Amino acid sequence: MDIWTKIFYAVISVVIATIYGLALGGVVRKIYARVHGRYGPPVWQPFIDIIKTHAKRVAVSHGIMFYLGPVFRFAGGLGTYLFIPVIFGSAVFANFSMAGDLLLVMYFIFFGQLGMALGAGEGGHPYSPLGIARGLSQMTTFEVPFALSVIALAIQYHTLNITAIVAAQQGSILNWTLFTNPFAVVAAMISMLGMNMHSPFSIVLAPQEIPIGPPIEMNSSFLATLQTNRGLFVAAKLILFMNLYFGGATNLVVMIVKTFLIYMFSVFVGAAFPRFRPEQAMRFFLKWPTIIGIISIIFVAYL
Amino acid sequence: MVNPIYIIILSLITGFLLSIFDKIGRKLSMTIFYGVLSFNLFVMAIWFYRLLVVDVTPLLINTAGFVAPISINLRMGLQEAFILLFSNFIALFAAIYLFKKFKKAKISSLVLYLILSMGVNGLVMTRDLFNIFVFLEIVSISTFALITLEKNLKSLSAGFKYMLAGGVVSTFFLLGVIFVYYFSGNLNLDFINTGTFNNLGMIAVFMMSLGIFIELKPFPANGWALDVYEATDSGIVSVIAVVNSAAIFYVFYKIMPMIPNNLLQLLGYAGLLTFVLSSLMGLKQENAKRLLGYSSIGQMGLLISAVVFTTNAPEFISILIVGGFLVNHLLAKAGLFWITGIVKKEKIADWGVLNHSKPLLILFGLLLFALASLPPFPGFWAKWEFIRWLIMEKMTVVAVLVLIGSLCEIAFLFRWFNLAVKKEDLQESQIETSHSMNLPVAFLAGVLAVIPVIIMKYFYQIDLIHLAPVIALIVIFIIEIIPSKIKGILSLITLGTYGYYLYPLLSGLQLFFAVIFIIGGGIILISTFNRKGLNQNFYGLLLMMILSLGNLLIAKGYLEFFLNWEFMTISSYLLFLRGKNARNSSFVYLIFSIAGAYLLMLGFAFAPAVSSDMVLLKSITQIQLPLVSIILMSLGFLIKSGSLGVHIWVPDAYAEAEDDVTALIAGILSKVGILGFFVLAVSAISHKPDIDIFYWIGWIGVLSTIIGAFLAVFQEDMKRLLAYSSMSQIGYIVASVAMLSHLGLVTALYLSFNHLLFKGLIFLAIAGVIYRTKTRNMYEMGGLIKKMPISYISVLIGIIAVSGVPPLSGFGSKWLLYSAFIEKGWYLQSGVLFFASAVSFLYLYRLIHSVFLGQLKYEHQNVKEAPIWFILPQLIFIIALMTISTFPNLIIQPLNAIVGNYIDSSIVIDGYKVTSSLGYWNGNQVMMVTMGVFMVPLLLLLLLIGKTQKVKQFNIVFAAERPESPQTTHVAHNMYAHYKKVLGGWGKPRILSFWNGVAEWTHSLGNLFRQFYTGNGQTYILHIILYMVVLYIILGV
Amino acid sequence: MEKKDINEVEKQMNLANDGLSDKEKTLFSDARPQVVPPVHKIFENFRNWARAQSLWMLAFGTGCGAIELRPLMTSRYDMSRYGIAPRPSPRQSSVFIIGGYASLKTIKRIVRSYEQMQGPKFVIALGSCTINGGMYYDSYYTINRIDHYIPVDIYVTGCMPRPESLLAGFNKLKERIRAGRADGMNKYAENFDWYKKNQKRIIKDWNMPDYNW
Amino acid sequence: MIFSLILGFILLILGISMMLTRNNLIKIVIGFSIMDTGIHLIIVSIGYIRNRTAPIIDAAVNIKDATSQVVDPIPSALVLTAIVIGLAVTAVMLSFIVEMYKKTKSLSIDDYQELKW
Repeated sequence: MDIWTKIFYAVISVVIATIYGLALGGVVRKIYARVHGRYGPPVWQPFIDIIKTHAKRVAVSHGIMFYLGPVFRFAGGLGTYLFIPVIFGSAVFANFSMAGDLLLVMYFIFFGQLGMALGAGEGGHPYSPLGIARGLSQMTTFEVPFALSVIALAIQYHTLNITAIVAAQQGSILNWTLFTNPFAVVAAMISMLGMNMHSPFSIVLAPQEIPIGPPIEMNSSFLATLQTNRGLFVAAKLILFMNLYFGGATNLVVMIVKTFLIYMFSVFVGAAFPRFRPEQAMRFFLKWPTIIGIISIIFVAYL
Repeated sequence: MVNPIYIIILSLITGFLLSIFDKIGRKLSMTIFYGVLSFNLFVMAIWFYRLLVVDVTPLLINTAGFVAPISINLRMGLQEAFILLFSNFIALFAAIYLFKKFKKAKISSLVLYLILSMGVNGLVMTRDLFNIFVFLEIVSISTFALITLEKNLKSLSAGFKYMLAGGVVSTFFLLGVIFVYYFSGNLNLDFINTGTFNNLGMIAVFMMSLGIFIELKPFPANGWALDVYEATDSGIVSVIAVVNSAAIFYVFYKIMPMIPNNLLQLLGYAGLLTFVLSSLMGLKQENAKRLLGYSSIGQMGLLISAVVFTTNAPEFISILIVGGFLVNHLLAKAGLFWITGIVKKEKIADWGVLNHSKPLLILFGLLLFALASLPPFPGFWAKWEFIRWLIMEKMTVVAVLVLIGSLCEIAFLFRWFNLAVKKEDLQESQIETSHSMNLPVAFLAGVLAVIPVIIMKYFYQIDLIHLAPVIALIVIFIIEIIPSKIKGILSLITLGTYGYYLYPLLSGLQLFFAVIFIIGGGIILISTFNRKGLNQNFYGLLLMMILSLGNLLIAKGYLEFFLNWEFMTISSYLLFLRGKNARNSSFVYLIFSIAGAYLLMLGFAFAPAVSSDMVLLKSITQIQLPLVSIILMSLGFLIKSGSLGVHIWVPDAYAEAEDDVTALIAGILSKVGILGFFVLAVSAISHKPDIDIFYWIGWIGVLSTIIGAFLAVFQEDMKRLLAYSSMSQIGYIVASVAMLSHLGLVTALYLSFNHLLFKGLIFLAIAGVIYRTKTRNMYEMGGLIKKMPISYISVLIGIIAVSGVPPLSGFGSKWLLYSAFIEKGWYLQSGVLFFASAVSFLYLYRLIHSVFLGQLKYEHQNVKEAPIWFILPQLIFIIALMTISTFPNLIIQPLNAIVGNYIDSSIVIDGYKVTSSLGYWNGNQVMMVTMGVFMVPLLLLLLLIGKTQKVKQFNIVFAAERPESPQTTHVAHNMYAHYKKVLGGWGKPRILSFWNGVAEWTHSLGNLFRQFYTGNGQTYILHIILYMVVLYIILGV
Repeated sequence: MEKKDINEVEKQMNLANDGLSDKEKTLFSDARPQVVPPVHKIFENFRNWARAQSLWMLAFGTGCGAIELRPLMTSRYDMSRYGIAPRPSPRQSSVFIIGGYASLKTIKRIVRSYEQMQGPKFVIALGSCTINGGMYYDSYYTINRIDHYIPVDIYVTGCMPRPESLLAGFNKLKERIRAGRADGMNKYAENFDWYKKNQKRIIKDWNMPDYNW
Repeated sequence: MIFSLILGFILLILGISMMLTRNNLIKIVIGFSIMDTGIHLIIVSIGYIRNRTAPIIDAAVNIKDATSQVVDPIPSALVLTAIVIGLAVTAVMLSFIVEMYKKTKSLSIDDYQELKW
């Protein structure tokens, strides 16, 4: 396959994922509204928000790193997405997964976070580092159960190749990691709650304490870039979880159904629980999910 | 040929006539006095030369025209000549040292001094027991009298105690001698056969031996000696501690054949005990001369145990051990006592005054290094051989005790040294000295410096390249007056030449580490060009360190390796010591390093011999190392690499060293432990040890990683933060080496190389920042990105590489790491590593944010970019980092080949793609995709963004208010307070508390033991008597 | 001649920032706000539609009227169905609701917050007090006419206006935006000196830059 | 011979115990002297052979029969040296005491223990 076809496919893939991710965001808002007993904004509200934000006439920039921060963030989202094979067996949605395996994806997630943290840092607002400090600290803790769960997968499937992991789960629903190694899935799903930063783990943006934290100085197109990334990044993470734990997808519909359901887990938890204090949230991840993660490793490696 | 009997005759005659000559004039009497002393030395020098080189037979001098045993006879053999050469040498120079005092003193002092010298000569040469007693008393009485050269209360009371003790001891000796005579009918050493003695006779021998032995000041029957050392004039005390001791020691050596073996062994252990305990007690000493006194009695104890335990050793070894210790002790101790006389400060805390006289400080350091048995001084070789011999003889406990004692001794000696170098002299006092006082010290140091060359050339045939570090040090020291930059260029040229010399000798692993040590060192060295002025005592040490690192790679056999290891330790310690507040940190570093070196020495001693025509790095991989050896060496390497448990030297040493030095240490020196581990691991791969020790080392590495990361998070000082970060990173490397798998070893090398690049980069950038802002506290900075953009980019690239975020090479190391760990089956470990790697984001973000982002402070408004000399090496590192990130096979392929020499490859490299059994990674493609995905949003943003208004630092949303000041707006101090709560006890430096406790307890123990020395003369007598009784009881049991 | 012109223009461009000490002047931007003309008509219409459909209001309760904003979020009135959402940072919000009377102390914050919002930005003034001072018309400490200090798009009268009238005001604002008539941002930039003069006349402790970017 | 040997030892022990127990410097030196005397007595006793005379060649002793007439001469020679040495040591000790007394006006050994540890 020549490189231009590849890039063309990648563009299609990215656009679809972004749209899907943003729409998912709209749906979530709708669901939250219904939980509150409200009517809620239209599902396409995220798109309008992005257009509106881009339509600002003036953008305030604090410097080059501030300017590049959202770029890093979006590049991180794009990269993360592009290193994940989205649909099993599809050439269009295979992305650039031949460049690296699961470890690459896990570390590429940090790329955007780091860049954004730096950009927000140059903004000079005290809430930015406060939010980042919370976010990074929380990240260190929810990565632990997730990493343990991934290690369990690597033991189970003898590979870190995502496509191979998906391939190993094909055939029957009982081949899903969900059924072959439920502990790993539980650990990973709990850590996903932290990753998605819904309550009770929404300590980073925390509008009431540190008004939305890191991106407080972000405005105009900077903010719009971040919003776009939010859609794509959510989609990427969900697809990753789907691939690792829920048998992957062989076509778009299955992909959408599965990722939607996965996302609903964290949405429902988020709608039902109030927010933790930072140290409560972090300690939580270092306790039960970590123990479950260790059990999952013991389960596949030694039992 | 001059008969040595003339020494005695001449001294006696001049002694009697001196007061008559003095009537004519002091000049005449002085001339004669020094003439006689020189004559003594001259005679001994000739005898020594003849006996050693011309190889004449030893001379037996019979007196009164009879042959022994009827008459008293004297012997002049090689050993006597050796002892007397040094004794007379010290005696002459001590007299020169005392020149001014002698000029004013009564003539009787000169007479006494001559008699003392005569007594010493006789004591060494005589073969008659009673004659020994007589000479002993001559020496003692003249010493008693000489103590009163300064008539103050302290010296008088000390002298009186000395007399009481000496009187009792010599009484016992006499009692022993007389009964030996009674049982053997003879007084001549050569004709007494104690083997035929009955029990009563044995008591006599016991008493006689103990009489001599207690004169050698064993613990605790030695309080009188300490008081004398403390109170007496420095010149005299040097004679007592050195000349007298040497002679009495030789007497002990002479009567050794008479002493039954069980008693001899007991005395050996008593000597050892003395060494260990006096070193321990020395820790609590604050008085300089008393401290030297403790060191003296310790050294005598060591000497006794050395001579006792090496009786069965081959001559070559026993000469080196006993002779080495003896000469080392004689010369170093005399010199140090003289310096105490010059400095005239009682408390070691006041020795900062020595800073006013650099030459004297250097002499002081030289002698102290010699006393501490550091290379290249004679004590080093003696200790090396002694330990090896002890281990060979299965006397492990003795070896360990010797090393513990040595460590304590080094602790108190170097605390003193650090005080002298670093403690500010508040009183601004001057050192009053004269040439007659300085010259002897300098001459002594010169002799000490020449002896190693002799040892290396004649005893070991060591390649003189291993002297290169020292030579470099000396050469740079000589040209110290030229400007810093020229010295820097010369150093670079030296490094280049050295590399050129080294290159053909190296291959594989050695070459890899040579690149790290020499090229890495050279690049970081560029940053030192920024130093202004003369910049003394720097480049020599720097070169010494890098050259000794390079020499490690070509060292053949254990000794050469260990020699260079010690050179490296010393030079890095002195480099650390240059830091402004580095007094404590460099001390801790030294203690840990020396402890590590001792462990290494023990490890080598336990290891089987290696072929000497191959470099150690290769030959050691071909032998089966015993388990104990592996453990000991590993501990040594763990200390050097700063792993958990023994890491506490790391943060302080890194933080307090000069900034460019820190880069060098972090980039290069930290790899030397890895080198050792790597070789051990390779050896263990082909020769599996009985217990899987590497499994536990792996855990230590893993825990260092996480704990280092935790501790780094809470640092306010950015160099401490990076130091803990280094500990964490080195932990990764240690853990990957410990896996003993192909992928693990590749990972370790890859990480090492990466660590050089990114840590060199960050530390240099930070050095530039500190150079401009004059602070290390991160919360005092902020917003420097606007002022120092290049430094910011360096740090940015550095932290991306450290954290392992793609596309930079750091991710390659992470990928290799996890692949290796999971492949090996170390699952939980890799989970912990993942945690640590996530925690690293916390401290890295803190570093870059607190320094470069956020609010610029008022005082940094006019800060400029770091000087070009800091920037230049950073650029080189950045280019290197980007190159190996984009083309990872440039580094992976050679590493694969290096490790492939030892173990079959487990990865496939196809173009830029690396495939392991678990996954794959194409660094080049990742780089390209990242570039692509970076460009897309950037272009989108440029296209869609409206009019962009650039604003300044205070144009922030601040809850509708304006920020008060940059200080109150910058979030930096205690940034991760919430994380401290999360971690609870894990974020606290508990191990530091543990080691503080160890130090506390050791000192308390030392304090406990020294309570024996109550200061009361009668107690001292009681000690002597009880000592004999206890020893006798032990002997009976 | 040409050079001098440029210098003069630059002088005009840069604000004096007299309220700041010399030390602080370096920390604040001294750029003047500029008029940014709308883009091509069709394109601008689309953008105006989006602006109208996504109104993010600044969560800054400036007066007693702020109490009326809370019910808007609740399920009873549910402003989110109109695309209205609260936003904690002025950088990201487009609607500023002046919640009733503005005291001398508040007006300073109002001005600062308003200037920190990125245009196009809209102001809804709530309650009678913002129009003419209302019951505080003769107070020594209350601002009578808010549009002397910042441009106002919509006034919602009442004391206090109920949430329903507030929603009606929002819808009116939407109409104005869609029609392209809600251009307070450019109005403020055009009459910047006048507004600034008014503001400085009543705010005595002026310790901010002249324009809070 | 045995008697004098035992006496010598008794003196030795007496001297030592005096050195250990007396507080006064002079008395300690006296103790030292007693100890010294004891040891001299021991030396002489060791060389003693019953019914023989002193090892001095004079009218009473025939040179040719000296070996069978006199006691062992070596201990006698030694004891002379030892006495001289003991005397010298005692003299030095006493001179020290004089100097020390000049400084502190005290003869108690307890006053001379500032140097310790």
